[in-house]
Amino acid sequence: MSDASTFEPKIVAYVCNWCTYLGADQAGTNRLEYPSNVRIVRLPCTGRIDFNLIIKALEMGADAVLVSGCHPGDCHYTAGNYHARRRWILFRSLLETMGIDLERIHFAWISAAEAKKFQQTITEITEKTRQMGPYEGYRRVCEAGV
Amino acid sequence: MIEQLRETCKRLLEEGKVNVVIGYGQDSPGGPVHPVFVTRTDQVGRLVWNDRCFNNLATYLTRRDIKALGKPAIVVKGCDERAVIVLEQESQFKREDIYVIGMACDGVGSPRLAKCAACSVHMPRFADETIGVSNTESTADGRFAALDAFLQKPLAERLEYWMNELARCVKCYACREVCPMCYCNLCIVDKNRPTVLDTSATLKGNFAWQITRAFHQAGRCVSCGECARVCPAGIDLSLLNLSLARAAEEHFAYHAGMDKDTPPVIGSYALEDKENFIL
Amino acid sequence: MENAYKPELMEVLQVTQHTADVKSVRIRFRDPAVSEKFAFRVGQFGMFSAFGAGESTFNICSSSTWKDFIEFCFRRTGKVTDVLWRLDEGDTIGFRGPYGNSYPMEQWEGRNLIFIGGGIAMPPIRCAIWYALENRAKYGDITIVYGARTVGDMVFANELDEWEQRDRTRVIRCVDPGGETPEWKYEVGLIPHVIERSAIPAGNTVALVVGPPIMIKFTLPVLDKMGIGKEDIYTSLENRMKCGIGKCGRCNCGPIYVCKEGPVFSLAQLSRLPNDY
Amino acid sequence: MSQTITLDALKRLAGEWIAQGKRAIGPVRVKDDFIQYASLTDADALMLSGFVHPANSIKEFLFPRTEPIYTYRFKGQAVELGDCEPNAGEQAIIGARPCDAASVAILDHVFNWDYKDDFYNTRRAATTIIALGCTDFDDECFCTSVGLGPVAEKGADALLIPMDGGFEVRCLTPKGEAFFAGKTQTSDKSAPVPAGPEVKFDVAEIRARLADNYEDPAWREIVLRCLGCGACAYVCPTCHCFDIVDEGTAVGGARIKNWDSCQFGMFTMHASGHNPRATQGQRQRQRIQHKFRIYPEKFNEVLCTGCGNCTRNCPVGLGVLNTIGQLRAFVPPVEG
Repeated sequence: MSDASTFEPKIVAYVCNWCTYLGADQAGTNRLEYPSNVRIVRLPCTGRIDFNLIIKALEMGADAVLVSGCHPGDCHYTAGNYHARRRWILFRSLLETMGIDLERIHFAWISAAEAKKFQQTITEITEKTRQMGPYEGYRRVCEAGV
Repeated sequence: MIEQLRETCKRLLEEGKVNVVIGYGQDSPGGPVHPVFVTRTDQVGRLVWNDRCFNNLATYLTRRDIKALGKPAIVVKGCDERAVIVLEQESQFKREDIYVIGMACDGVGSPRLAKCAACSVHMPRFADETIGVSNTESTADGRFAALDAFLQKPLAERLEYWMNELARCVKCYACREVCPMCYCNLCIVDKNRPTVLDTSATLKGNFAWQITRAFHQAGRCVSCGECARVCPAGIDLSLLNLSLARAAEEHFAYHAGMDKDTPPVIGSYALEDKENFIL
Repeated sequence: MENAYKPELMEVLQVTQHTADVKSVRIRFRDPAVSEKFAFRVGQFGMFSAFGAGESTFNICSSSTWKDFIEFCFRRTGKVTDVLWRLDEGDTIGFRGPYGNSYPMEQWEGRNLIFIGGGIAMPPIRCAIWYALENRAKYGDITIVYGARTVGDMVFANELDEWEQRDRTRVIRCVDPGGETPEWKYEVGLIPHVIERSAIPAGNTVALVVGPPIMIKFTLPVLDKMGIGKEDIYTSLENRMKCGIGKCGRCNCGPIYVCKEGPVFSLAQLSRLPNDY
Repeated sequence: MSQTITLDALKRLAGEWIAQGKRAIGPVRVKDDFIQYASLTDADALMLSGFVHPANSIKEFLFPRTEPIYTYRFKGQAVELGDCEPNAGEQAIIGARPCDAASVAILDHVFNWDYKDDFYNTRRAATTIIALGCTDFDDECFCTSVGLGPVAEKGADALLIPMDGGFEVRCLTPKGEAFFAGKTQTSDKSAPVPAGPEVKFDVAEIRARLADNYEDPAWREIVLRCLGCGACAYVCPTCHCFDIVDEGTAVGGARIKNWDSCQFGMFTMHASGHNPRATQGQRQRQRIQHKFRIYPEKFNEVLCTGCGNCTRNCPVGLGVLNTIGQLRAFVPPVEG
């Protein structure tokens, strides 16, 4: 077991194109450093971020997943984030019943102007996941033979 | 009640109000009960009603081969009727295109199934015609008992439980085919551009499949329990559906198939939806 | 352990685009030893692998006399053909075969041949046409009837010109009504009608008809009227296949497995099968 | 004179087998009232009485539901293929019902005609099947209708027939003798031959009806309730159809052989969208045709051992037994 300090967690962030992605971009232009552990995947809207993508990220070895988009009311498509919020509320109860670690699935509203919040969120998630170590649970699911 | 059911169906067929009656039949007394399709008046004798009428017949309302038989009358229990309501809400048919025969139901299975012990719809509410009276008083409070017991287990133990249970899943899709809510022409698991879910029945593929199946029923599953009953691997799938049903009730006061007019939970939203986990 | 499902690795030599969604690809065995031993008969098919996407069944549409490559042709319709569509020279794909029976070219010797193909069905008859032309003396008159929806949908159109030059070989091309272009100087009409009005001599003749079920359905009566018997009309079936070696049950049609006892059947054989194909 | 063994001796034998690092498989109580053939970690879990037929079949251990057949890795324009040998460690299936043991003798044909499927053959060679004779049966059993019975020996390496104090042991093949070498006692008592279910239909009559009546109008009517799931095929000891798919990432992956069923609509769907078997009636016809006419014509074996699992697991009460029952009882509706 790699000890917590040298373990580099793999974080997958599904972000909406209009807000959080621009927030991340702004963090870059403002030279705000954030851990490179995060792999950013851009999607049109949180309404398009399918729950299967979260499962696919875990399948491919992610230790934590972030799903982030526009604050309620800011959605470029008016209601994408409202629909997404409902889905996340319901999906978390399913994940909880399945025994999938909710501490590794994060949801956030980060607007295009909140570069600072993006940096903080990624840094916090990376640190927290580093403490928790690799997500052995789902890895065992994926490597179990028949 | 059986005589009354047969009389009703005979009349419906004779008057040409329906072309087929989707009901329950039994090949031999005491034998297993299974769905039957009565299209002629001389066949109504095949219709039965007893506490072994498990199938949720609403699943046939969206089947191409059955729709080809013409306007159906469908025999429903209270839980099946909730499925008819959800299908109507999801505009799978117009209500006047089907004739609903509601059966008063005191619960099926001996001993009674868990879902029946906690049933709140012993008397159908939206049927065109209701047969029989049930005086079993509706107690809906115990329906999440099994789920609460399961959720006592710590996180790692829950994952372990599902790893053992889903290791037996062979991906026969009986859970999908019996479910009235699973009526997609081409299921996501049958699509390959892209292949979202592994088709192999490895543990990884089974986790992805069962999570997808359960979540596609979020706010739609009426807890008829058929998926768990027919699973040849004996997996208690209803736990997954119950956890989503409870979340829909607790967060959005939404009960699938209980009221035609409240908009479906996933299809709608409210500005003031409450949550405590979004950063 | 011998793995009957494992393909040979092939190198892509050349990719030719015929229409907006049809390409043919020439491939060669990466392992020269296998290339040496490899032989097939026209009419046989193979399973072509686009690794990461899957395998698809295509006829080997090159002639069995061409030794240094084999060719297959496909329409872009699904996951595997999407990957095959993006092939370049030098890429690697898999091939296993040859599978299935083949055209009885020996049995057809001394007979007049009529090849009838519709749209994407050109590849399964092209291999037989080239084989017959390369053994020209063994066969009587050759008539090739090839039809497509539009001029742009013609597959191996350049080879039709070549075949036209060959002796005792007649090429009839047609496009569906409305599919012709101003400079189109050949037939316009559906294949069955074109055959009817082309007065093709039918004595001592064998016909190979490959195409969509609708085309075959209307062409057979015409051939019947011309006096060509059911045991002299052949076709190649297009069943869904996965293993290609008679195990996976997919191409089972009545008592036969199309991948083993087919894909080539005479009409007489087909009439004894249920129409489960 | 007959060979016998006590229950404890048999369990000790199973325990030694496991201790030698070999796989032992047998009926196990997986959950409260749910019994399946499963790998045994300790011999006590082995159940040899108190059930009619487990919910699955032993097919799983010779022809797994999913198995990689080779791997591929992308190296620029080149591809590297890797082999996937089945982990064919020696395994013993102890307590297989005769209707499951018979399945191997039936499947040997399709996996070995013309091309050899060595994934199946490798596991088959490494497997010893110890059949367990039936003492009772339920309404779904119909082994006697397909030429088998409660103490059928087909496909088994040895047969245990329950008797008071243990089992009579009949070693049928060298593998059986090797398994029981020196572990049985000779005794003059022999186990009573249990009665099987009465014959419910005649396979010759069914085969004739299927052969000359392909467009039988019955199929449209009797299987209307079939929902097109794969339960009947996947619990069946002899259903062997499979799919081949690729699963992997951009770096590489594996080509995988998975169970498949003729009851799924995609099974025969052509790339053009044409589907020769578009309705469920045609698909159910194919299942019964393949089992009772096509496979017998091709391999002279009925592709069914009468275990009744398809009927027990069918969500709508069909399965071979009920489908054939309705086919025979079907009276075409008189028009008008």
